[in-house]
Amino acid sequence: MGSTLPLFPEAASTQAGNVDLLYFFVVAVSAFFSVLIAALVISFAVKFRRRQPDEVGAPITGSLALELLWTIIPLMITMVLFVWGAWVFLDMARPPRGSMEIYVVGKQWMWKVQHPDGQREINELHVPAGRNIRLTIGSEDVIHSYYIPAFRQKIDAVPGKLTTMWFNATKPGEYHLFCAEYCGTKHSGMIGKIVVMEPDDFENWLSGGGGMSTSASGEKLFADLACNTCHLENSGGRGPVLGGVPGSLVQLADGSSVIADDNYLRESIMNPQAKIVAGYQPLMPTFQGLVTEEGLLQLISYIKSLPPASSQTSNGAGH
Amino acid sequence: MAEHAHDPHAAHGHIAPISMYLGVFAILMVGTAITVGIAYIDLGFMNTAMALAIAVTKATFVVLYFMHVRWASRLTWVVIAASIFWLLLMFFIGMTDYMSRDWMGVPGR
Amino acid sequence: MHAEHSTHGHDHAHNPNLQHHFMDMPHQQEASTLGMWIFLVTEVMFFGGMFLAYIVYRTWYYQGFAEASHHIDLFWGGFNTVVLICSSLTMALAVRAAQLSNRRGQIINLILTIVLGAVFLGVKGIEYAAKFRDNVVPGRNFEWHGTDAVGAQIFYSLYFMLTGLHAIHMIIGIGLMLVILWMAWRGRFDASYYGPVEISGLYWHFVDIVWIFLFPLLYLIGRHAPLTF
Amino acid sequence: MNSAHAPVASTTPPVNYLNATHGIKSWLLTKDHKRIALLYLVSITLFFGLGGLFAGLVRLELLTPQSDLLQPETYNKAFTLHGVVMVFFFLVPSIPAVLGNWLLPVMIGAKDLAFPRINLLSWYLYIIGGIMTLAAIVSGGVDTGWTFYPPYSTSSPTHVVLAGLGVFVAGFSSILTGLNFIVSVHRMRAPGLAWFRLPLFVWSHYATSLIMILGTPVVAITILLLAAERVFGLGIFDPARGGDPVLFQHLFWFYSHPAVYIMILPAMGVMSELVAAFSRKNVFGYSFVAFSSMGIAVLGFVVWGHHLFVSSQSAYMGLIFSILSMLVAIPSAVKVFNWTATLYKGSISWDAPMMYAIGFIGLFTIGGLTGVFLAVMGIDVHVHDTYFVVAHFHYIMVGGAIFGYLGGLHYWWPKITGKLYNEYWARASAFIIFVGFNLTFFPQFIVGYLGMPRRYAMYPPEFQVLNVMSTAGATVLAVGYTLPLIYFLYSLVKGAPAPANPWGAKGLEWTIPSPPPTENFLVTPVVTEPAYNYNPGREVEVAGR
Repeated sequence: MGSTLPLFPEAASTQAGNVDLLYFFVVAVSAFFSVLIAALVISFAVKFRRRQPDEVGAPITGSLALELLWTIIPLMITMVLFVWGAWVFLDMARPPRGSMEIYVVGKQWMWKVQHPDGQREINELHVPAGRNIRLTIGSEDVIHSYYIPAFRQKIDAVPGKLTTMWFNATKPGEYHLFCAEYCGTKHSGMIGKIVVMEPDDFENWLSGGGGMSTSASGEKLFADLACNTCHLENSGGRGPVLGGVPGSLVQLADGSSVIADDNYLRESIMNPQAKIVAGYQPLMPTFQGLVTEEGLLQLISYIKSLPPASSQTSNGAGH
Repeated sequence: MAEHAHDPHAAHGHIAPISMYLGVFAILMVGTAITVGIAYIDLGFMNTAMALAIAVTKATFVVLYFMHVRWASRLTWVVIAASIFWLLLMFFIGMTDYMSRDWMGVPGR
Repeated sequence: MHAEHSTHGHDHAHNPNLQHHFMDMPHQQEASTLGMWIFLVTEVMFFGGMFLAYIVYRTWYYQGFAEASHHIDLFWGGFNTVVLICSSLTMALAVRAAQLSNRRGQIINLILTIVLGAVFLGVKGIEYAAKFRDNVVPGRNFEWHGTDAVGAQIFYSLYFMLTGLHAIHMIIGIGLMLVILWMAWRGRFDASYYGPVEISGLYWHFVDIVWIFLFPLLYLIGRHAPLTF
Repeated sequence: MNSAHAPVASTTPPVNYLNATHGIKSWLLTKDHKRIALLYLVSITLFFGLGGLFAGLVRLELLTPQSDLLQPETYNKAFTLHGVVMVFFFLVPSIPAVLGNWLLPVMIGAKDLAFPRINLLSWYLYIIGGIMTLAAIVSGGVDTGWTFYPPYSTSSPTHVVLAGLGVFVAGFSSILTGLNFIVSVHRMRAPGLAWFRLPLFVWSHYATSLIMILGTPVVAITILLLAAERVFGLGIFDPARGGDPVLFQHLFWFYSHPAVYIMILPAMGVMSELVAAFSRKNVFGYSFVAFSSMGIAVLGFVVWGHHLFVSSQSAYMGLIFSILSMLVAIPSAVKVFNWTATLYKGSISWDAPMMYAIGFIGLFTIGGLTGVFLAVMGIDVHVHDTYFVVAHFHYIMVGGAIFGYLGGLHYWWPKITGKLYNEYWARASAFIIFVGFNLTFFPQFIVGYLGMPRRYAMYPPEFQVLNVMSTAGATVLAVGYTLPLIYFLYSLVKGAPAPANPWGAKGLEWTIPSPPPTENFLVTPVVTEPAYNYNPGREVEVAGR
């Protein structure tokens, strides 16, 4: 954010350097081939220009060796690019363990953020420098896309499911936040800023806010929606006990199994009949329309904070 | 086109006996009956597989005999094969996404 | 390539049905048959898009699909399957009659084909009316008494799109057959010129094939495990 | 097919396809593929003007960072209609329906396409679809973007259904054109015209037609499902009803990525013709160029997922789509290298069509290489849905497809109309378009990597300088596009009559009068030699170096 004619974006995350290096490499390859082709075309077109009106070109039909050459060399280059690009991508896709988890919800036309300790912001995101941050992103209405150019990171916010982004900001400062997927009238107004702070400043900022932590809000919602009547250790076994479920492998009634990630937890609340846990009846009603996307994220945060079920052998989830 | 020796007056085409049409008709009827019957037996995932296998068989008979493809040019065979190939390509690649969505264990990746 | 070139190979009498840019009748018929086959390829892909959606949602919402499939009437579905297979037979026989220059055979078989097609549509109407009566039409007071209303609604959405577009193809097919019947009535077709009968027949059989797949995929999901709700 | 290279003097034949019959009915009910091509030419030009108008509005609004000229509602409609009109009503039909329709039967030595009535029907479907879309525009417009992504398109208050059904109907026009081409190439070739004697223009149109018949039905059903979801409240893509919006994206791009090849493959066919004709030389590596068209058509169907790298598609599927997208770059590269090699030891003349051809090679190279950036997953995460993508596909669509279209139009204009246009103005306009194009779109690569998202009515002020450059370029481009319209129309009135073969080029179309009679060939031609045979009897294969 600054000069009048920037030609290259600021790089402010650990991943940005990897992306830029790859980008420069592809730019170099492209420049080489563009200049090569342009030079050949122009020099041929000048050197072999027509001198007599009835002149014809030389009868050259082709060359297998040349065809192979210009098939195999580009193929090898693109394979290198694929591997390098995949490597950079996989690093960007997989958040490291122990990342600080922040929940983001997109709706027309704003970004709502919940920090674990209860701070909330709209169209801003405060994060400490030098820490792995994991964003879990949902959408309340249409598809949006959470895009931070300075971090070279982007992921769509898709209604009906949760998506994930992670980054590690390197430089304190303010950076653009854009919605990159067209989402209606004020799409270009769905922007904001990422504020990267020194860890100490961030602690100060956090303590300035307050309110209930996300999981505490989730606990309250858990009670308000009467989830606790079925899903806690002392609630009679009508539904699976939820402590320790997140991240575990859940056996389903149809014989298959599934890893209980955030999307599984989300689906189990919104469409409980989709995956029935082995040993339970399909009794749970849907909470579609009864709980907002933010509420869902709070519930998930709460479920994740529950201690593992003490003695139960049942490791089911959600219903 | 050179493979056909034309009689310039008659449009060419295989004329099959009525008994063949009736035979194919009987196969289709029996196939329908089997499809319904088999649906009531619990075969696990084989239920769907069997239903589709019977449907494919029935469709093959219709294509080969009612639609005269058995006697049609190689080009017709190529056209049909291409349509099946592209259809399966769309199903296969489309479903590969749905089947592999949970593999990474990162929501939305 | 064709052997005869110069002008259009006029070494034989001109069939009045031969268009000026073809060399002879087989040439014209080959082209129109190939054209219909290629059109059927587009039809395969057209229905294919819906079938991909069907596969995705059937794996997601098997419970809802099975419940909804139990709710639709197997009797009428089976009945209609039989009707369509019969109509395919009469259609094939109509083409055969044309190949043999048998005008009466064409007319009888085409009328039977049209009647059977109309019966199919009538039965479809009965089935649709039942859906409206039971309030299982998506987007219009959809009520579901089973466990998976979401899956059932998606099933019915696909049900109406698949059978609805199939029915529209049937209506077009019947319209086509009426034209062919009129032409056959006027004695337009014989062994030297029956292309229109043949390619309309290809279309009719294709519509039949679509139903051959729709029947088990819509009516027979999980029939072996009766659901109680 | 004798080997006279000097322009053969000939006068316009007294009776030709243009004046064989008279009256508006003789045009609107014509079954002559050449007249249908002209119907397309006129209607496509109108839609191009309309799409260009919307592009102008978009560029003017982007002069300033605020949304001051247009409100965001209006801006969103402007870019949507620019996309819808340009993609479905200009680019997809442009070369196939105008040049392909006119030339394909002539190049295969036929009197007409296999199904002349269906050919006319496809023009009417195009017009009906166009009118439906125009009705949507007049009654208030559409604001979903040309991609119609749900759930926004399910909830948008604008005329999505009408515009969508317009695209649906126009899609069938495209299907019928493809069907006609395929049957014609299989069944209507002249005696002796074996597959490997076909001009590469025919090969590329054959490949294009494959995509038209295999891909278009899928987008048709997708749009129909979307319309049903809006009108009847069915639940198929809407997540609120349990649907998956990403499924729409899969189905949509199953067609719409190959549709890019519908736009560029015919232009590549034109390029092969131009490069050969203006070097007076056979195309280097004919069979490699022919097969690369088929390779692009087939591989083009398995790369669609690179539009979904950040859409929550499975990451593993993303890897597969990434490597497949890399593969589709290879046949395009093969074509570029072969065209370049064709120039070697040619007899190159810098006529206006050749200027477009040379411009095409350069711009398509940049467009193709920046496509590789987008197939590289690590880079695509950053540049996806930014102006980098916008710049990339305009290098393909404008620098490729439109350069091919204009180049072809100039090359065959004397044949189509029987008139010569003003060569000086033609060269000038080719140069102006080249400069204007680069000024418009090159800055967008930079602003895209900086992070400016597409479809933004407002943007941060630091992006302004690059956007102003882009708008300035668009102005130059508009001038460049207007010039051909003027001198082409002028040539119809005052242009000198064209000889049968003004360029001294090879090909069946240059053996018949300009303009030709309705039935093209009075005597069915017999082909005895390969295409582009400028040196009969002197075929040499150079050894690899």
